Amino acid sequence: MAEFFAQYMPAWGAYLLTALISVALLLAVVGLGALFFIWAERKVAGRIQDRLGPTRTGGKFGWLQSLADGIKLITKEDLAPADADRLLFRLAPYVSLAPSYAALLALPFADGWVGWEINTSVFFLLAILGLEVFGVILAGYASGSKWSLFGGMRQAAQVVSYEVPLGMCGVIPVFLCGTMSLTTIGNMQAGWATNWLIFHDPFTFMVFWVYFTCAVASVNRAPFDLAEAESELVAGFHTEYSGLRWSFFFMAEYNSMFVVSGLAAVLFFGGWNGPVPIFASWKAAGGGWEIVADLAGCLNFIGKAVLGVMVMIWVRWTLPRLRIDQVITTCLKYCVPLAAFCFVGALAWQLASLPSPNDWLSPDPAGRAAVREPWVERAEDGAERSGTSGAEELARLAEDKR
Amino acid sequence: MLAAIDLHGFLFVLFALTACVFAAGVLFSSNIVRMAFNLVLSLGSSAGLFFLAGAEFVGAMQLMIYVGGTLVLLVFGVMLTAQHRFLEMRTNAGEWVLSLLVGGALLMVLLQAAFSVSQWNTPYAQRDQVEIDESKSATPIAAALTGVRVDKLEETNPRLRAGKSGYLMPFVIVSMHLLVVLVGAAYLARPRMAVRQMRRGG
Amino acid sequence: MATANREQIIELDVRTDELLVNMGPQHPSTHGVLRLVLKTDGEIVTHVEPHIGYLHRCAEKIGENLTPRQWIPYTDRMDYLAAMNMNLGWSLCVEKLLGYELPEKARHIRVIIAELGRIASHLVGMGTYGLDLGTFSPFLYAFREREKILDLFEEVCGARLTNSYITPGGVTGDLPAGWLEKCEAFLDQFVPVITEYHTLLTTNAIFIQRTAGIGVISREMAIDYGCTGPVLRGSGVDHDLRRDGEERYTEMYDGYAFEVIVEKDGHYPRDHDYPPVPPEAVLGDCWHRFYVRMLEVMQAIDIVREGIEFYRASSGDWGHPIKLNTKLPKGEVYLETECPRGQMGFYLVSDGSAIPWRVRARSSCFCNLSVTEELCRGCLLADVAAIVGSLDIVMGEIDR
Amino acid sequence: MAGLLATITVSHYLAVGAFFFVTGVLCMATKRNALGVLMGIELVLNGANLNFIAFGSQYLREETLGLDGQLIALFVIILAAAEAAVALAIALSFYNAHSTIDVDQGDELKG
Repeated sequence: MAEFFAQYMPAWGAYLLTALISVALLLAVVGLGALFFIWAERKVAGRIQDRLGPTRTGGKFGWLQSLADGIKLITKEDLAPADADRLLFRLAPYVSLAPSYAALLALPFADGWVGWEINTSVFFLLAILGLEVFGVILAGYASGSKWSLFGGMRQAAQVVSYEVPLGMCGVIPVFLCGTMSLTTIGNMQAGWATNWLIFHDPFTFMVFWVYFTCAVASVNRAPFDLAEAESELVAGFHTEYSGLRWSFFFMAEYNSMFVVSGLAAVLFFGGWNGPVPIFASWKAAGGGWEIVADLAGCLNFIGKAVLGVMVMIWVRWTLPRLRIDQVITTCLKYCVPLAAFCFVGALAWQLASLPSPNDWLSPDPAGRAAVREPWVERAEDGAERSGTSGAEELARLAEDKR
Repeated sequence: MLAAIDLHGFLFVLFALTACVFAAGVLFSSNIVRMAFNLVLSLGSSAGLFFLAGAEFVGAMQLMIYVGGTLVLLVFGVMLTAQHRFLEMRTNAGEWVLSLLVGGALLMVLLQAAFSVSQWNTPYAQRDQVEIDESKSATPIAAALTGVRVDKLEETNPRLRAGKSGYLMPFVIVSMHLLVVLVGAAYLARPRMAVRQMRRGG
Repeated sequence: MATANREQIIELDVRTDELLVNMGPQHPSTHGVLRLVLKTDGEIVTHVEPHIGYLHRCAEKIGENLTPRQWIPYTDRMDYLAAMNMNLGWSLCVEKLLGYELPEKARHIRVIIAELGRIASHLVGMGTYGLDLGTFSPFLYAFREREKILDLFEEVCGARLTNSYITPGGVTGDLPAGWLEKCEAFLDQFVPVITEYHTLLTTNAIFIQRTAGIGVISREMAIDYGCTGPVLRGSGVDHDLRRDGEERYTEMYDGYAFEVIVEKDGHYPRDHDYPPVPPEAVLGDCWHRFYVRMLEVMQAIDIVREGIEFYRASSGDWGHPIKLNTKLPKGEVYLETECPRGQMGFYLVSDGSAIPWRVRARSSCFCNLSVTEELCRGCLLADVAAIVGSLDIVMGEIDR
Repeated sequence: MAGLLATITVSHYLAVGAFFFVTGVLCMATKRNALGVLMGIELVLNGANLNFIAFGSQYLREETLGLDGQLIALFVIILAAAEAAVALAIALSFYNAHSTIDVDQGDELKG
């Protein structure tokens, strides 16, 4: 696109324009996603609670309800309390939204369908999601309200604690696949559902639930939504916010929910690889068929991620909220040891070459083992060429990994 | 036409400018929370520079540990001690003048040094041909931490080839260091004051 | 079982300044316009001071300018969640002064209505308690059932919330035809719903964690502070005015078989149908108060069923309201009744005219609320909501 | 401008690193708040990191530090985290002892 614009304007302008357009597109994705999820939350919550939820706006099912809400929020007065630190108060929602938005950059929607193909994407995602807390802390501090301050403090304590088990859970699929690239991890789980990493061994099955718990906690959803606990802290960190800035916090929250669910889908549920390999042959055919297969995979992935979000919604409307000490206890006493135990267990399982369901269902090793990072292949070539001891060592490593 | 401007350069200027502006913001703001905020953005932008230089793992690490961990801790500390008399602590003008003079001189020296070595300031011609899967992936780093150097397969020195060029030893030392530090930090911040609490909800 | 009254040392790693926080009067979990001034040290609450009076409407003074029947609508607005029971208390008080003997049929109507009111009130208490603990859905499930009770009330007297149905002299009208069947149908479908509540709240692990061992009111403390109702019985004191009250009130329940809901030897009456007391729970804590309410709902259902049978069997008049300008005999009376939230007392002094010379109401929630200060000392911020919620206060009754 | 953009070299990275370093040093020198001093240290370390990364980057030079640059940067980050934890503990301890976090007042040698 930059080349196209470059015909009409200076090069730097072309780049800037291109960047702006891409950013606007991705923001639209975030916005539309939030619109959908807020509508879904209201519908699901309504159904759970014997209500109908929105029914009128936009005709059937009230599917335009979030848009109407959005218009209302845009037209609302943007208030800042007199005691607030004006600059930080105004910036905080953006600080919260930006990382959650940036996380989409490295999340693959299908094989190769990713904004930025980065080799350490698991790590990058976890890192960037951890940054979202800054917006909340700043909002809590800058609002000049004690309730907000409580919310910010709680959020800081909670997120810093939960990042530990979350990272440990995320690392297990990384070790099993030998790569941090989400695209590669996803591709390694091609084939039947038995090849999904959650079914790899009992430990990965267990660790998924730990991951999900920690993910719910790290995106600040009930029963871990202590930062905004409405029955204790009025509305916590966003007590003083109104209008569009308030909605930015929610866009960030819903987007983060989608990202952690998507991450779970790739790490444990095969990403774009369905329970049944319907499109595998299309994918192999290449050309237009491959695009169709990728599109189906993309829908598959989005379906899984949305399912994860729906479970979070379901949990939110079912469970009471934990107390702050119980939240920290849950993390330190249960999640961290469990994650560490599963970490060791899963690695031991892999090391001992114990069977996983995929071995007896489809013994064809075309799945995980065939997918390798390029450097491994090159290292193997190098090992064949030189025969030096370092290369042998490496080849052995690569062998083990297989 | 686009060759006159490459993405690397453009992004470099972008990230470098934001990083420097916010670093200056840390220096010149007197409110401690704003300082922390500026520091977050500054370190985040420098993580962008890391990504740009091809060190993606280190960049993500920077985001996770530095920005996500250390700075949250810092802000936490700020909030714990955030009383109005500490929020704004101004430095007097004399100190400012002196320090800016010294700082300016130091910056001049460093810049002079940075641009004076010809090996450093000559552009790398074959940059477009560089394929750096090794340094982009986390696996070679992990391998180096366990003593295997993926990037030095052609190493001729037998001692280095035998895994001595890896980082196993420093890695272990750093791990022990971290452990000691955590214990030490916990000791330093240990409770000094105990409140006898009667009847916890009872 | 954990012991109550254990000392615990909370260590503070950083010397922090005391934070003075206003919880209310506009706060989601203070049940109306209660204002709690909290002194907190981080998350730990060191001092709580309830401030009341934001809903004061001079109801008692108004009562000194109206005839007793005219004042009935004002009693509705005291405990607006159990208006029927408020009406009942005042009516009995006036009848006591008049020496009025109630027809058999009116007595059973009153029992049915009062117990339905108790169910409705406890449903709100249960639902809002879930809300205080951060779960929204049980609130709506509770309100769904409460709506059905309000429908029944509406059919009886035309009003849903401020009923003014029970009046001195009886009730304002007989039960409409077919009402009893509707009531029975409601009870039949309501019983299984209670199991849902137990699943969602009573036995929920998080719920138990949030309530068990929190806000323990010891037996002595409950008596010292003058706590009544489920708060008192939740602390293990076997006291229920429906059994232990004044004769004028207990005779209303003559012939009804019910057992006071209080823990004896680690068991509650009829808890065999329901989840047992969890090991974490301490007698007198939030969980027990909640559980007592839940069991009282079951108890009330049985009493209503009995009442329906008695009503069908009884004959005669349903009791007519006294005339508006009935002259009151000279004298003073005081009568306490067992309302859903505790013992509600009405005091009436008459100088012989149709308008009382002096009217006073003894609020149960006021005494129950007074425990807050001692209960919340040293608890966490989130526990304040849990404790205040478990006392199930209605500000309309406290402030009057 | 285009000329500058086309020729990003190690020196440019070093310049940014130098700026970080100087800002950090000035922060350490001028801030009276203990936590402000801590932030200065973070800036200095980050400046050093930037240099390591630049020297290790294969985009910028023919012969590089290779993985060494990245690994040293990693170690610096880890140590910075550890240092921040200790410094924060010291700051809080100092605050507990003196009821202030003004480092200018911490000139006595007892806790």
